[in-house]
Amino acid sequence: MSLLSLLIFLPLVGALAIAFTPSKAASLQRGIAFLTTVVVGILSLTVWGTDDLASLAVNSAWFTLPGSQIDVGYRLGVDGISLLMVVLTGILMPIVILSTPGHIKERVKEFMIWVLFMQMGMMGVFLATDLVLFYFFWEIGLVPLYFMVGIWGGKRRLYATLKFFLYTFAGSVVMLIAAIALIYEAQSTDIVAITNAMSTLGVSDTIWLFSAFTLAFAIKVPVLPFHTWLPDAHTEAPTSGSVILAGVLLKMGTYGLLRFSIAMFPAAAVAASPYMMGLGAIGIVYGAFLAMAQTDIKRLVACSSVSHLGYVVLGLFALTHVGLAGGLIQMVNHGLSTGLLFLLVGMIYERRHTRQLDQYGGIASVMPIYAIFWTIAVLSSVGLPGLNGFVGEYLILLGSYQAMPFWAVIGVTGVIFGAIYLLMATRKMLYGPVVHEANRKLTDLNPREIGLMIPVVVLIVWIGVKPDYFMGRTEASVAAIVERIDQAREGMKVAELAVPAPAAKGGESR
Amino acid sequence: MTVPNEHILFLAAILFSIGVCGFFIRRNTIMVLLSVELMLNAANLTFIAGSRMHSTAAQAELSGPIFAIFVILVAAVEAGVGLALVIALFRRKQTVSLDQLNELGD
Amino acid sequence: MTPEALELLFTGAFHGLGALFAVAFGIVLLLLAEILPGAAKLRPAIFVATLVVAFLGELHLLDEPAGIVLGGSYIADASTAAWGMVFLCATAIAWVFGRGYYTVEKPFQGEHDVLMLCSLLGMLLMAGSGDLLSFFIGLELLSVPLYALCGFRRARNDSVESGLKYFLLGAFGSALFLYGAALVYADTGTISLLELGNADTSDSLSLIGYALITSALLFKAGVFPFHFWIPDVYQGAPTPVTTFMATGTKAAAFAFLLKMAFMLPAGAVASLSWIALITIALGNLGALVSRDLKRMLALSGVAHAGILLLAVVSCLKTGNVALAEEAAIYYMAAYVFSAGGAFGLIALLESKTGEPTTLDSIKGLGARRPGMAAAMAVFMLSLAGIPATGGFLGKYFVFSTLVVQADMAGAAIIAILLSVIALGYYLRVIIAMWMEPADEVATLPAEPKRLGGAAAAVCVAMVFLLGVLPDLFLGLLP
Amino acid sequence: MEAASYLWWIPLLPLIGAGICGALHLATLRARKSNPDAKGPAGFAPLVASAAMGGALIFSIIGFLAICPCEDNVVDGEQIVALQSSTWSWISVADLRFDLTMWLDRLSSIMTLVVTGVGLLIHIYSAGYMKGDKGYAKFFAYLNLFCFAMLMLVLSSNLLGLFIGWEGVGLCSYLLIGFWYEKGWPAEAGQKAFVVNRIGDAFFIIGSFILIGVFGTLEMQDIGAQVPAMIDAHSGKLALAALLLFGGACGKSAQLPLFVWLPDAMAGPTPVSALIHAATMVTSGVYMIVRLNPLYAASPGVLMFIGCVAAATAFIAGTTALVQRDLKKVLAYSTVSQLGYMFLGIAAGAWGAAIFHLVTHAFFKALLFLGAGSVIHGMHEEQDMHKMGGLRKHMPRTYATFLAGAAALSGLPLMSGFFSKDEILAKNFAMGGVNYLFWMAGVVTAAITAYYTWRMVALTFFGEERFDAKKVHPHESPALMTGPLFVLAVLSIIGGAVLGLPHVFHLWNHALDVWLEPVVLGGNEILSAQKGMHMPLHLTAVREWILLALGSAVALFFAHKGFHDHKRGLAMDESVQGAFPVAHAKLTDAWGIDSGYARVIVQPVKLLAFVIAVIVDQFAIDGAVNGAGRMASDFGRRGRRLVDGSVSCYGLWIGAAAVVLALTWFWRGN
Repeated sequence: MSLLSLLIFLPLVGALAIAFTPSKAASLQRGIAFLTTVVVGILSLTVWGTDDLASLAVNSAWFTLPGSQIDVGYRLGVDGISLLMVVLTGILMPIVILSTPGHIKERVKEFMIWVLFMQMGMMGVFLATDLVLFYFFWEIGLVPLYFMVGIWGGKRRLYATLKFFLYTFAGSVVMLIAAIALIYEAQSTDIVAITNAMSTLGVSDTIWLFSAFTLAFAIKVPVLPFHTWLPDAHTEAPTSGSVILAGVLLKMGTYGLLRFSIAMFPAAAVAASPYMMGLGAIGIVYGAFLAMAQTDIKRLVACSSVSHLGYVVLGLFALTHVGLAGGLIQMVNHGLSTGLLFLLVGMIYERRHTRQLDQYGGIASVMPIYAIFWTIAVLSSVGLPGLNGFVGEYLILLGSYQAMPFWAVIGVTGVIFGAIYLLMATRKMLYGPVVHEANRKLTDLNPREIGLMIPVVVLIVWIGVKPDYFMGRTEASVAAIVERIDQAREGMKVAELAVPAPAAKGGESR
Repeated sequence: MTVPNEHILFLAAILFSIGVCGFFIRRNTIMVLLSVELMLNAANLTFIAGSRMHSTAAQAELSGPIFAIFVILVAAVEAGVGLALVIALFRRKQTVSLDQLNELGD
Repeated sequence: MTPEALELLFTGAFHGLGALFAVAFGIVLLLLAEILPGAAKLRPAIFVATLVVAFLGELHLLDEPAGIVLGGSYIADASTAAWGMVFLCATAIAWVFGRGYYTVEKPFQGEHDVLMLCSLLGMLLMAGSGDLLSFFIGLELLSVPLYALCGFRRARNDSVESGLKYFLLGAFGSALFLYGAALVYADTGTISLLELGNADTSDSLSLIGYALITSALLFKAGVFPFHFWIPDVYQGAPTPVTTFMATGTKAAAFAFLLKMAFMLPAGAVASLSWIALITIALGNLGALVSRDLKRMLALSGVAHAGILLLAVVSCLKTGNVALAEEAAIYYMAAYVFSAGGAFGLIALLESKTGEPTTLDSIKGLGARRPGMAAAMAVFMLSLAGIPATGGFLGKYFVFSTLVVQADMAGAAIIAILLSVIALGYYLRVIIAMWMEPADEVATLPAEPKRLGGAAAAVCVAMVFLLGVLPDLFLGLLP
Repeated sequence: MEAASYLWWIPLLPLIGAGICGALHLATLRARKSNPDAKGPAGFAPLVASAAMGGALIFSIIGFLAICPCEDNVVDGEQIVALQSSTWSWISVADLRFDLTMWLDRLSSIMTLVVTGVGLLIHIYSAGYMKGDKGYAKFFAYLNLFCFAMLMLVLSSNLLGLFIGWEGVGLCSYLLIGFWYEKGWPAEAGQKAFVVNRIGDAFFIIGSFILIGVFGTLEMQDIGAQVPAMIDAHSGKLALAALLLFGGACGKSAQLPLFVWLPDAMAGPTPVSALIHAATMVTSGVYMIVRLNPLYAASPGVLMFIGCVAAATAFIAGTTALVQRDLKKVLAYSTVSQLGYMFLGIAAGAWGAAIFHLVTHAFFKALLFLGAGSVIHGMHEEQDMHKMGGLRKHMPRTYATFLAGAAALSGLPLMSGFFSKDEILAKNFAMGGVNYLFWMAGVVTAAITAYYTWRMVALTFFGEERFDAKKVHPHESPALMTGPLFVLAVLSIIGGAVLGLPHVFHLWNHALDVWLEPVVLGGNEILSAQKGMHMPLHLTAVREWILLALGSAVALFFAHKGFHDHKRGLAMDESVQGAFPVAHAKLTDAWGIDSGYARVIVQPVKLLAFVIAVIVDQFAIDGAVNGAGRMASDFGRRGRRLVDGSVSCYGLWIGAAAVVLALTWFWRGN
């Protein structure tokens, strides 16, 4: 069994193993889950270590679509774009499992099974190079989170989980129709083949396919105005659920935007770029203001996700080399910093059982170590140079400035607003006198909690100090996409010369 | 003097319509059942007319009449089962009015 | 009639009608078992054997289709065989889950089984019928026993009401069909589908006739606005019978619809696609607000019928029957196992108390009967069309015929967005079972029955097989 | 230029020190877990930190010696003017490269010497000042971290590398202002500082984008070299970039309109105010502009704009300082005003003068802050001058050194401040044109400065003791604190004369001008080309003398007046307040600018956040989403009403539908 297949199906094996354990043996189930995820993590690192990624690809027949000669294949592969995501997933999952003892106390068995299912889905999405297979994992990924939120979530969990599932499902079914049409248009389900076939087409031929795919991914990311499911889902989800959601699941959306919307339909992407950049930039500011008004710390972090993913969208749809590279690295950054924030919120919630900001204050004097980690996470999210956040944000803004200064400038204001709400939250949490008696007795982080956050912090610093090490792996793939985009631009120029009106329409900004 | 086929078809149509109306209007299960019978017979009449229209001196078109015979047969079967159900209803409600069929739904 | 003619009439008949003969024979055996003393315990064996033999017959037919038999009254081709298998599976599921469902009516189990087989016979006949007459006989053979089955629990108001409603409306439907057939016959002078295909059917008489015939079929399939009886009847009928109806009858109706689709006028495309979309909408919206599980599934079935109707539409538009039929059969197969399994589980739940199953009564089921609840969840996800379940691929194939062959992407998008509503109530079932604590309303679920459990397991397995290894089944189809 | 990788150690040593001190802090916390008043290893922190700073100082001296003009620094006829360390490749995308290189030329060597030197002194001072604070080790960790960032800022050869330090010092300032966060308001002050700085940084970032667009790099040497070639093609872009970068400088160096954070920053411990908010961080804006002097020289309009902002800032801040009661507030506003002075120098293209004033200011303002700290220390954390008075008896050493600082700040003749201010004024005067206005503003500000400085001295050390002698027992601070005071006092007295004695004295030539000559060459050439006059400008001896005389006169007169008015107590203050209550209130509140922001910016932002979160998001967008759901179930219920559940109704539907179907087909069929 090939390495990539292992990445996908080891979690499944682990889940089955857990299914056969006695339901009371919580620690055993935790152990199995942790072990599985660790192994998968190591495997993902070996993938990172492989120089010739193409050699890992898997391609075997699956079934033939009725009424056609199109063979749907079991095709797996990894390139510079998916590599980062795969490694991120591999590294985050053990941490997630490690964080569960604090907040998953009953029905451990089911939870572990779902977490592993989740990992299978996510790995599948990032590794699949067959459109049908991709769609398989894409939707399978919804189910585990639906259960995680629905069973282990907070008060309004049922509302939140239903909303999340319906919202994302609505997006993906539209994508399904588009995919069906796309497959027959390209007479193949191999994503590479489709990309080669489609990326040469003009705007008018691909615009509706582009729109359908982009809609699905935009809901997942989420891009304004499809974001309202996210705060609810995040707020109600258990800590580990939020970490997975922020860390990896949302990246499925941005990954899709890059892999499909942009790489497959460059011409349409060029046409739509001003509008998408606009949505991204507005999303940055909008999310920031949203966060400012929150009194629930977890919801605040959730809203900050909206803002941070606005950066990613802005960078990706700048369609410049710098912007794409920045967007890609920012996906990882957001996963790390926001994941860390959710972990921290969870840890304080487990001790204090409230998420209302005004219930805190002066935590820094009670839990100094907690304060250190919190500060690091916040600084990483506000994009302090020397930490990971800055690299992504700066490149994104630079890239989008090269494309459309106006939206870049709007985006830059996010640098200010981001500082406002995050520091505001920090002040209300950590600083000031300890007003609530309940806060005096809080115990500081225990070794497990510290241990599980260390790797994240290390990555945060590492990416901040030596981003080249990470971006080097993605450079080639990004360059390839940029090339497609440039060709598309050329093509559109020609088209404009031929017929002035229609092709130009998308091009004009705001 | 022979009756033109159109007349027969027309008569059948009228019978069918009467049956349909009866089905809608009558509240008594038995009567509704009878209305259905009427519709079936309208169909039969049409079959016969059809066969009459398409028969030639050389060869008679028989599938119509055969169909009609089957219909009569089936009508009897239906009536049997139907009446059994009606009896069951009567056993439970001491009436055969359709208005009694109102318990299902939520 | 000359001997040669007779011989000609019956060539390949036994091969082509193998399944029908098997079932008919089984019926006779069952009846004998009724009267012969001490043979009662053989009944299950006979029933199962009948199905197995019939199934083998169909398999054989798949390999080498017999083609037209009985002088055109029956067309025993591969698709007929495939449909036949679907019916057989539906019957098997309904029957297995029905074991031990009846408490009061236990002594009449034999009749129940006989009626079921009769109705199965009708389905088989319908699916393969080559002319309107044989179809009509099949239709009645299917319906009449079902009337009885619906009213089978005659000690209960709901059962009787459902039976009588179904009977009256069914009779009305058959009457419509008959009159339509008669009109067509009067116009064209033939009842054989093949000849009708060639005949000129643009005349007003035939048009009206076809309209009436289609109405009757849509009635059986349960499509707007012919579907209003469905929730009532499904809710009132004994759950195993509901299982049988929901899966089998629908399949049979569509099997014939696809057969005769090519005769419909061009104008039918527009009207039928509108009907289909409205059906999907009404079915899902209705299901969204019903708390009785059987009623909910009944209405969801209506929505599924709407989607199948879209397959019919695409076949009508392109004239490519084979592809549409393949998609429809796959969809139906997936539906048989998902919906059949779901109804079956409801049957298991009810068999203890006999109380209707509602969203409240299954609260916290996941904690008490994890196996059952898990299976139910799988069925719901399959009905919703989540990947890795048969439901997804069925949906995929139907919509791909629609988008690619019929080039009706617009309708497809509307339909699939409407089907998002469906997810709403499927998920609510899962929520009730897994995410809500049991309260006093929640009735104690059935003791797990080994047979029922096994059946559920098989259904789950089939759902996944259909979803992950489609080649196993696509290979069989023409 | 010459490779010298030991330059890395200048910033890295403090970083390491910070790490160790942090570890010490954690160890102390662990120790305190068992018994709250355990000492723990925190005591070693000052040693470690000061050692790190000392090391950095030594390395910077080595670097300094390696580039100072003498025979052994001549390599094959080339005078070494700059050292370059090895390169750490940081970000590289497509053809863009952002590398980190330590670049020590004559400008950055001065800055490093100031940062490490003054820094070291303040470390030593803090060892005494912070004694007994429960965050003792943490304080030194932050202090060292700050020095690391500051040194990155001054040493990095790449504008983005500079930005690392730029934001790093901002962070440390945030942490140190909020050092006593339990009190609450320091934390808010820190947050305010960070956010206001962020506003500046946003401009900075956009400016850097434009530079990348024009030059394709952020290596400041390359930019400086390429500017002349670019002037004609991209003058507009260059000006815009310069303007935006100055926006960043406004944030860091507390110029209008972004100066509001600095007075609040006084919430931090006094050594912090001395190091960060007087000597080093706040001057980084000036440094950055001088570093990019060709760019600014290329856009005279921006220089003029800078001049206006600087003049306004200097004047407004100065007037505000006149009426403050809080000792540190006076110094804070005075700092803002002095920074304005430095920018006035830049406005006249007098890069050297700006740096000159930067250095002297670092000396005497650090001295004043530390002195103030010593006073506050001795007065048990009392900062209100109205509650002081007559302290010269109680703390003589502090008093003596404070006098030196005051003399320098107010620009009394021959003091360091005197020369640096005079040079800035002279250059503006020499530039002429609009710079005459700047010159006047400078003179006025000088007068104001002299006045409030000596008011401060009088209120603090003279007059009757206005504190409750029973409760408060003023005492002199330990030698650990007064030691650095004396060092700084000496520097602020002689520093000016040593570094920048005007030519007219003909004793020795202007050391700083000569030293910085190669750095500012590019800028001067461009300016000379534009203005058609030879930069750096020089006045005739007569004018020079007149200006000097004028300067001394103004300083002496107003210093005496300020001292005289207040040495007897609060009479003057009270009478002024009584006479013009409204004006006084406005002045105290920095012309109401800060509170104005609260009204015009802060409140609206909060309101907008509320509107977006509640009205737009929950009500509109989410309302639509949930509305769709509700609508669905609504339709569901309506759908039931299509039928009444009776057979005949169902039948009616069927029949009607059949007829409709028939009709449609009939109609469509033909």
